Amino acid sequence: MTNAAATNKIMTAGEAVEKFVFDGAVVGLGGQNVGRCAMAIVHEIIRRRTANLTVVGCNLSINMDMLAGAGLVKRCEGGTGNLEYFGTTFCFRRAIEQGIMEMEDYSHLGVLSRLMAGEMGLPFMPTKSMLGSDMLTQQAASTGKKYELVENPWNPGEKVLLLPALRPDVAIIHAQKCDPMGNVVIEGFLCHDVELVRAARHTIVSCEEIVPTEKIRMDGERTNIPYLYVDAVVEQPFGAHPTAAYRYYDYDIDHVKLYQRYAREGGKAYEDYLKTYIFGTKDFDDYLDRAGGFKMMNSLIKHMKAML
Amino acid sequence: MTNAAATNKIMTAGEAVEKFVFDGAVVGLGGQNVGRCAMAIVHEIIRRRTANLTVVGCNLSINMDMLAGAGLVKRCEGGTGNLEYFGTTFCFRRAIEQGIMEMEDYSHLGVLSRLMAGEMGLPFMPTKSMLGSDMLTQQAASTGKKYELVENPWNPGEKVLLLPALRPDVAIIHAQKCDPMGNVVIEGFLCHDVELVRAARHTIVSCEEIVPTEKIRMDGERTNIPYLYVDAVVEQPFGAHPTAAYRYYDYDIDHVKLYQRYAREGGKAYEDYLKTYIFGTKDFDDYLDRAGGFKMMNSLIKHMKAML
Amino acid sequence: MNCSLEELTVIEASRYLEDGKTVFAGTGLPLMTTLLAIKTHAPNLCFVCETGPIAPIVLPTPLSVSDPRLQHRAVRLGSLKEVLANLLQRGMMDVGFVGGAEIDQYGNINSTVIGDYRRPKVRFPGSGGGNDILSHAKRILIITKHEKKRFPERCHYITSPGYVGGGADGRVKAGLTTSPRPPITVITRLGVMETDPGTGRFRIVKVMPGSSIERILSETGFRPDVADRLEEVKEPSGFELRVLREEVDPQGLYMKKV
Amino acid sequence: MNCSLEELTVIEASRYLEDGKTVFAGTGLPLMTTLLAIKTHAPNLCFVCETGPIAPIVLPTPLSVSDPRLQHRAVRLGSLKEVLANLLQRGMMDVGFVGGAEIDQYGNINSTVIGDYRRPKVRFPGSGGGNDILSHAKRILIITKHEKKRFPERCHYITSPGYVGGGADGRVKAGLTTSPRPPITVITRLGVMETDPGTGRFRIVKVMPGSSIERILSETGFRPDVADRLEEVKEPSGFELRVLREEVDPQGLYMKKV
Repeated sequence: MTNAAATNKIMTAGEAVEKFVFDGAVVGLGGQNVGRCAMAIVHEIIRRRTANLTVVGCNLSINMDMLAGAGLVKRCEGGTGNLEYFGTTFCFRRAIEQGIMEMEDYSHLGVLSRLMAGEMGLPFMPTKSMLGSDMLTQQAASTGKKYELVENPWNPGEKVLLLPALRPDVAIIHAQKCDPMGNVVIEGFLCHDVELVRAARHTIVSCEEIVPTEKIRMDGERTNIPYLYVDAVVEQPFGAHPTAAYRYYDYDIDHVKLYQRYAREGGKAYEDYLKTYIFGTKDFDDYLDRAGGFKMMNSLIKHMKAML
Repeated sequence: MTNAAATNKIMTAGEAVEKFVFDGAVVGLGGQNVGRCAMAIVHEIIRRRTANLTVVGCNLSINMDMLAGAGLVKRCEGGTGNLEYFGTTFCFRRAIEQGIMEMEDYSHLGVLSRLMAGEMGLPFMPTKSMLGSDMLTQQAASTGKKYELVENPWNPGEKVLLLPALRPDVAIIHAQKCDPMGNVVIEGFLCHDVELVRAARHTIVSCEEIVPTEKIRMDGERTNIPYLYVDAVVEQPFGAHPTAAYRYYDYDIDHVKLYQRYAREGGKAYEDYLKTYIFGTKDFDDYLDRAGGFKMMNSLIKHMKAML
Repeated sequence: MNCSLEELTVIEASRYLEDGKTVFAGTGLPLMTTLLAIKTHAPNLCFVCETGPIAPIVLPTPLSVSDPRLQHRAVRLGSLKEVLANLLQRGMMDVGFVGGAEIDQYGNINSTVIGDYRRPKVRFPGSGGGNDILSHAKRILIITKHEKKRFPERCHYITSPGYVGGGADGRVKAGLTTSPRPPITVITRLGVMETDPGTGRFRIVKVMPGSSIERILSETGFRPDVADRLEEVKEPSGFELRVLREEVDPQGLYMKKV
Repeated sequence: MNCSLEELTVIEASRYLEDGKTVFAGTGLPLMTTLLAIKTHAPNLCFVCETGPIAPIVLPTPLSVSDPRLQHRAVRLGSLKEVLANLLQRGMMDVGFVGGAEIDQYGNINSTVIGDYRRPKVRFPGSGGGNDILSHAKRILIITKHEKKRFPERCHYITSPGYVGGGADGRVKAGLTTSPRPPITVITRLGVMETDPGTGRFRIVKVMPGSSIERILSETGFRPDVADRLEEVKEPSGFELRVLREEVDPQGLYMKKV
């Protein structure tokens, strides 16, 4: 919501999660697959064991999978749980198959349409996706009225789907740059992050670096999200690890594979992953040291630089 | 529509208008008031006397007013005809009062909602604007079904307005930079230009300068419109005169005032304006010479530079 | 008094703009007022301009919402959609600030036509973002000249909705749910009127120095109620006046000094 | 034959991608195929990636739609909305190119669940952009393994619509108006099947070298018709094969050479 106060919103990941992520919250996650997931904030939610979350997004990736693996998610609304080449999101899959977690399925455009209704203050949004699919015949037990099928008033007989607005309690995204007020600059693909933030009631932005507001004001065309939507700014270099931040560093193939080995096995093995990398670390810098430290970081930076 | 051909789309204003603006076309105009109106293309339409146009846009400004003054517009659909400090759009006003031209009124968000339906392939778009206003009780003679009032399926009793998609035959915008394929970079406010272009069947872009595609590809975040939507690229420095192009030149107060004097008077006086500045000039460079030449241009550049 | 009534109108209006809020203002006096507030008591007031700029550091003196002076150092140079849909219709604009050709007893505004819609006697510019502002802002400020013909019982045409047909639920009934019961305040050279939350009708709440209830009633086409506690508009401080004259409209493009 | 069937599948699929068209392809074999087409016969094929990049100059070898290698030198680094709404739903994607877990006789795809939706036996990733691609692209290409269980009579769950319940109007009846009658072509190691425009059902149109109608039928859970003019898939040219191996997947991450 409006946070017009042009104040300094910089805080730690812990403070941001404490303030804006509550038990039972609807949490919208930005990024996609191995790109720009807000892992530092996700770690902090797990460290604090904030539970009964509903996690929403288009592609739900390793960010959602960790929360699910830690047993903090009661429900997802999204388009996919997937890590593509690296396999499915195994904790997600297991939790659904075991009936521990609900999933309400939409197409990616379906989720986005719901976020667009949210970001524009509309009760619903029309779409021509999802028609003829079983996303209209099946739904999770706790879902209310999932959709409305109407006729196009300008072409009677033509079916149009209406989907209700989605307004997460908190959006969590990772960006390359942000100023202390919360003006956000994203590099590379935007994914669904801008719509997500504008639809959400509150937003936590973690970023690679804080830039001065004067710099933002010199190049206002580049600001993807103005400060009015942002509540917390968390400076965390490599805050998307093991996913990538375009122009900053590549994703960490080895760590993603390592995560997937633990996630696929589940049980005790997965607990070990959480213990080693999250519960056993006091913050994300500590995690980064444990996940390979400077050697790994420098190599990911080098990989990215070679691509620019 | 898709113009995936990564070919060289550079042509003259004359060629672009010849190819994409036809008698009876629905023409969408970008820019607003004294900012970034595609005047070089408008001049060329007038020079060719392409008539029976329906002109659409949010704020319709001096660009529409010239077309209306030249007797080429049978109908407008938009939010305003206005030049703010410089007065109303006098030719527009006169043509409506005399019953020569129709105006179908929407709010700016109403027009934008229609363009958003168009740009997203949707038959209609919901909005919460225009409710309770006489835009729902009055309409122009030739307008069909202007809107549909429905209930919010998720909150019975709440009214929601549906507006039909708007898909202009051709969008005409002026931008600062464009590459030969048609990748467009706009500086300063975007107004409704991006939605307009994506909604239109064809697009003519005039620009201050052609930049190489290699430069576009180095900074893909700054491209506002990808080439798939663009059919014609017209290089015309000062192509927005007497309106402004942010970071390039200020608007020309003197010429806007001069135009408004002729437009307010109408009749013979207005014909003189058209004769002097459009029919009597062979192209836009010729017009620029007549409208003040280098002295005026340098002064407008200087004004802009002082603001950056 | 040490200033013109025009100046005092702007100064009084600026007092309604609180620090830390968002305001959507058109050019002309609404913008002048916004700049005055920012430069006096509300440095963190966020000014949003229809064409896309958010929180610019405005240079003197913009003559249009598309003026480059309004784009200067904006934290975001965005689009109409971002402003009208993602901020205004989304319910994030605390104050909407407009002028007005015709304003009726329920705060409805006409900026479209006098006479038949299809063949009008007078054609005005139309809604622009005005309808959107009146539809969605949490609070509405209107600054205008006080003339009888500008304040009819009922507008010839409702371009922008106030309380529509009147009553506390006049807007909700029409479907205006973003901002169901906004205070609508109109500030003129004669005084200040504000909608009564119970009826959605204007009542006189303040009188300008040198004006009177009688003067206001004689220049108003409908009969507004009068608030129980009537105040006089406070004269400007030297600071307000200096900022207005020297920084907001130094060339006197919008305001005369006498 | 001088290449693996996997390689030939990709090479054959690439022949369906015409120069100057737009293609929306997922990672894995659809993307490999697209890159092969661009580097051989279709230099102006515009590849669009779901996360936002348009016409990137892809670096080898992306493992995800979010891979930085897919963002390299894009003419636009945009958003999901720009790709899914402004291009795909807008009707501007000539070809949609996907893989598939389960594909039925009418070209419907299941990538969601086997078993009860609320307590599935197997949970797959879900739609992603797949439903959107099948809903709106003008032509659909599917590349997949040819196994009986992947080609059931009817999908357990329709994630992405082919001709839904079948018939030339199967899609229109469901409301799928962006692309009412797209050809749906599935390319496997055994052959090529394509929907019959009259029935919306798959028929066999090409056979891979070493494969046969009988082999295809025995590995297909439904009984496709056979086209009147049946062709054999052409073996790759040396150029196609060299580009595939050296430029498209030089590390052999997706394709084995034998």
